Amino acid sequence: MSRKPYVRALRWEWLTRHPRYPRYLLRELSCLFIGGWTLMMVWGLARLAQGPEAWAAFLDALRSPASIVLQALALAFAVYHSVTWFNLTPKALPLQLGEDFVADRVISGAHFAVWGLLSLAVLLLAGAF
Amino acid sequence: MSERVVELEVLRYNPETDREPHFRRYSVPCREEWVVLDALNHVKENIDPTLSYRWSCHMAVCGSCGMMINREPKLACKSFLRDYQGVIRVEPLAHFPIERDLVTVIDDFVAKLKRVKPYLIPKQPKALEDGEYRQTPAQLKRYKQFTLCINCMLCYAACPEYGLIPKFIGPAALSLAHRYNQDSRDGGREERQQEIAATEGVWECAFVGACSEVCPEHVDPAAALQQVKIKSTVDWYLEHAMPWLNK
Amino acid sequence: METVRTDVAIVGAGGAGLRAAIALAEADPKLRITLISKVYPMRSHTCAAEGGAAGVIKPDDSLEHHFNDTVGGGDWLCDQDAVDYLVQEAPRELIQLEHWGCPWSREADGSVAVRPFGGMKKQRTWFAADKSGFHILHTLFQTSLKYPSIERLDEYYATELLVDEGRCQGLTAIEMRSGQMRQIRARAVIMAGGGAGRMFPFTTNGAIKTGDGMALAYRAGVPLKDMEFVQYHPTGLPSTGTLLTEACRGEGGVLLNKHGRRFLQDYGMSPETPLGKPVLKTMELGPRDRVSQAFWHEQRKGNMIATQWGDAMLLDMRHLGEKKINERLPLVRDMSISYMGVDPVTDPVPVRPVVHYMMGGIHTDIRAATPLAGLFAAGECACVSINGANRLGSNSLTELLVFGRRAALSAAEYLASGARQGDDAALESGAQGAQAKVRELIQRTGGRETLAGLRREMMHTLEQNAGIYRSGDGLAEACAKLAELRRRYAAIELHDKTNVYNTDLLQALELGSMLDCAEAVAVSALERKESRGAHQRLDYVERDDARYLKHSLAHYQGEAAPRVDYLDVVITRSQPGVRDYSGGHE
Amino acid sequence: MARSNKPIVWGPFAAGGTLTAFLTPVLILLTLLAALGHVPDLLAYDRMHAFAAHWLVKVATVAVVFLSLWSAAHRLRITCYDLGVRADTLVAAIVYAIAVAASVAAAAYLLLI
Ligand SMILES: Cc1cc2nc3c(=O)[nH]c(=O)nc-3n(C[C@H](O)[C@H](O)[C@H](O)COP(=O)(O)OP(=O)(O)OC[C@H]3O[C@@H](n4cnc5c(N)ncnc54)[C@H](O)[C@@H]3O)c2cc1C
Ligand code: SF4
Ligand code: F3S
Ligand code: FES
Repeated sequence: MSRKPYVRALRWEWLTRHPRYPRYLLRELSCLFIGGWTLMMVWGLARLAQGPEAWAAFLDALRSPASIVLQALALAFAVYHSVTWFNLTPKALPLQLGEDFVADRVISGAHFAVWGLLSLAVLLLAGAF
Repeated sequence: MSERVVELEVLRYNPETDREPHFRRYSVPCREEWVVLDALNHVKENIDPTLSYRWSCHMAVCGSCGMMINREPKLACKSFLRDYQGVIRVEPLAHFPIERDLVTVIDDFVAKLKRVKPYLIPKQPKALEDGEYRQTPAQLKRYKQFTLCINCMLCYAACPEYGLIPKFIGPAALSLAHRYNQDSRDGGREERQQEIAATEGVWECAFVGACSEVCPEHVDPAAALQQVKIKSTVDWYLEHAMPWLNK
Repeated sequence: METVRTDVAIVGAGGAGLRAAIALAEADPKLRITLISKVYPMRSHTCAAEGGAAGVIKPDDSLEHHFNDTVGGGDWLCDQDAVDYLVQEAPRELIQLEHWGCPWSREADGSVAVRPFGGMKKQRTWFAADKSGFHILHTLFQTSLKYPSIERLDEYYATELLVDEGRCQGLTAIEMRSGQMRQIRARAVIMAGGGAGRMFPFTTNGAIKTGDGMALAYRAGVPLKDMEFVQYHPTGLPSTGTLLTEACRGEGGVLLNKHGRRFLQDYGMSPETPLGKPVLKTMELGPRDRVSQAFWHEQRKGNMIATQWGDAMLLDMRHLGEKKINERLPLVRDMSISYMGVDPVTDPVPVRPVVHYMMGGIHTDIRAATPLAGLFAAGECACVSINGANRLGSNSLTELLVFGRRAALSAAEYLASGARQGDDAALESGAQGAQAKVRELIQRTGGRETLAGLRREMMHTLEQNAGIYRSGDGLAEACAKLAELRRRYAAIELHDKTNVYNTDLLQALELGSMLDCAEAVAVSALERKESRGAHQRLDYVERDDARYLKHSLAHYQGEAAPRVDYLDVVITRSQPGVRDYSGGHE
Repeated sequence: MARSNKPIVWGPFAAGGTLTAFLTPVLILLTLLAALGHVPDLLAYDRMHAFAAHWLVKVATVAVVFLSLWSAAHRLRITCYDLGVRADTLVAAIVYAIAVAASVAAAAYLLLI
């Protein structure tokens, strides 16, 4: 038998084939920041339960330069997550009205609009302005 | 007539004489409007008749000429030389074993395709004498996009999950299953779910989306797979959270 | 040599082969069916068909209309009993495909839509946008996966039929991935190997259409019928030969010369029809032979535009508008932009006639049986004949369904009538002989000919001398040249002497098939001293029913040129008449 | 082949992904504002405490925490595989456990408020 199919092992190489792959990885790595920040908030809840001093200390801790850098990063990744998520939503949830499908940009556009309004509402309610 | 000499770097592998694949370089005098396939044909006819690759239609419909062109899965008959500068690297499709040169072994896909039952399982059988099923243009449009798959395997070469988890049924076969599920004439979703909602089915997809980016026919397999995931999840919760719905 | 034993072997997994396989599996689930193809089924060239398949379905149409269009379109060289069978079975087959899931385009009420096509008096072409053949092929292929009795040998190249005691009992084939020869012993064989357009340099046909099926049967002693009739499709892209479907004109596209004149009106297809309102069976909806011939004359008059790929006319679809083009002709738009850099929405597309289809092929009767017992044939490689001297667009897809199934039923009947397995030793030695021939070809050294060189000479010869218009001198020259090429072919040497996926070997074998078919084309054309349908002689410009209302049959004679004799055309009710494509009456 | 039970983990992942897409950026913005010295009213101890004391807020907060963490955990699990860590079951056990444990902790703290 002269056949001898050659199998190429795959480990890292795919990440370098096209910019879309590192982009994908970044998208997935947003989970570290969103997850990390959420854990921090659980910690905040604990401090809140412990009383005013603890809470103040927590807010203080937030102010450390390292924390600020981390939060800024987390914000950037969280926004990246939102953008990619809403851009992909029309694929998962297509909408057919009559014969035609609603254009992808309309569906993601609607999500972006809701996202914007919601964020504004939260800021207002939280008294950020 | 405009001519340009294109440098092609082609991955060669002959199982009978080579231990592993290696690149060979060819200088090919090309016409401006040529596609990469034309350049390969020129090599085969005039420079090196031992080069092996698949092709037939030269119109992006038979699906045989998929290869990695500058590390991106492409149809050679639809990759215009005018879009490339410098040396063009041509390799067999990633993630598939190399049979020889640019020819890959696609047994895996062929077997998986069969498993997902890509044929109509009628909801209501109908005799030929009773004529055609009625299907409105809207109902047709609901699945039409997913019928356009030419089985070119570009999506498999683009999907890292398929590369990492060879058992994954993969984008094209799953999209074809979804195509029948979405067809108003079909009633076979239950049967197909056995395969496509299994772990090796849609669940190995991490929504990388590369499949849809490289698909030459705009099938959008990524969309098909996410839709299957959502439906399967709804199925699961209906079945487990509301068991009284089951017989 | 490994042996596969089966009941029916089908060579070719295009539309015809797949339809036959399914029909056999349904006829008797106990039959072992082996489907052999040199490419994966979905790569078969049926996938390239764009326009659609003809079948009477709408109330204003009738079988009689379809019959008359086909027989007249074929310049009365069709066998009318075969045409009757075709038009009768057509709707059933197309509905069958619908039941198997084919995504036919639809009317608003959910019934299937039909479109106009050249040479057809009524709208009866079923279509799936402009990928009709693609959808037919994939529907058939995917449906075939349902049947466990269909065993596929994908990427096996058939090299010879095994014949003993006057019966075809199998074949030999090379498994391409290993380079190993196999013998496939079958009680019956169905040949569905497709066309041979690759004999010509400029063709819509894919690389696989090299006439292997025809050549295999021909060498086994079955005559090739009506090989002189080669169809030029009027509208191919001048750069690549890629087809722009006739549906472009069906939907309302028009053909212009360089002065912007719709010149078809000057070639018996007048009066000019209003722009955007095509009238069936006239002007741009005339038959392919007439339209291609009109191009030739205009070219002679210097009325064509010059492109870097040679003279071309213009296919103008701008008035259809972007929406309709996107909906009905998306592939056409895509290909015009990709391969020509012209967007049909904004500009007319240069096109020119291109070799498209072989009306001729393996001689079969109306049951799809060849004169060789146990061998059946269907699809483009066969000639039943329903296409006569000129095929009407959209009849071929229908033909391969109707006669693919018919071949299967005939094979099943043949098996039921008690076809025995023949003499083992004789078949074995036949298979050994086939293997030895291929071995010898691979191992041969000292050759001076290159494959590519011979192939170019063959193509050039046919294009020069067996094109849209032919002459006695040119054809005689072609015959001499092809005989020479066949001799030289016997001395080629391969560069590649390895086993695995050796495409050098495959191309050599394919060239062998094409040379045999090409010689049959040239010799049959030389013998037919008349002009009919796609066969136009400058030295015999009239149709000659007295002498040539007959099918030509080319018989293989080994190294010598084929012998041609004739067979009467079956005429049941339509006597030869004038082919009238001047619209306006009735 | 059997249908997978993946929907159990995937359902909350998808829900969490959607939720965090809508909500997390603005929440991070709030803490970031606080960190930069512009403390939003809500984050003052009294208001925050009162806010978190409402049972509806408690339930919602636990839900948000759980879905966010679960969705992050699920992604992390897949990323580990993508990056060549082949011990999927172990990774899954660890990351999901963290998500669940932290959610339980959040619930417990909230009960103390
Ligand atoms: C561009 C284009 C557009 C067309 N449009 C239309 C249209 O709109 N309407 C219409 O009616 N017709 C159309 N036609 C014609 C029609 O498509 C073909 O005639 C028809 O598809 C042929 O089908 P087939 O099954 O006979 O062969 P194919 O589909 O060509 O299949 C041939 C099969 O034989 C196999 N084979 C060949 N040689 C060997 C060998 N040596 N060993 C093993 N296997 C072998 C191949 O692998 C393949 O599977 C078109 C043709 C072309 C080229
Ligand atoms: S889905 Fe697209 S890329 Fe994948 S095989 Fe089909 S046509 Fe090719
Ligand atoms: S690239 Fe792969 S991971 Fe899913 S979305 Fe496409 S199949
Ligand atoms: S040659 Fe057919 S798809 Fe490229």
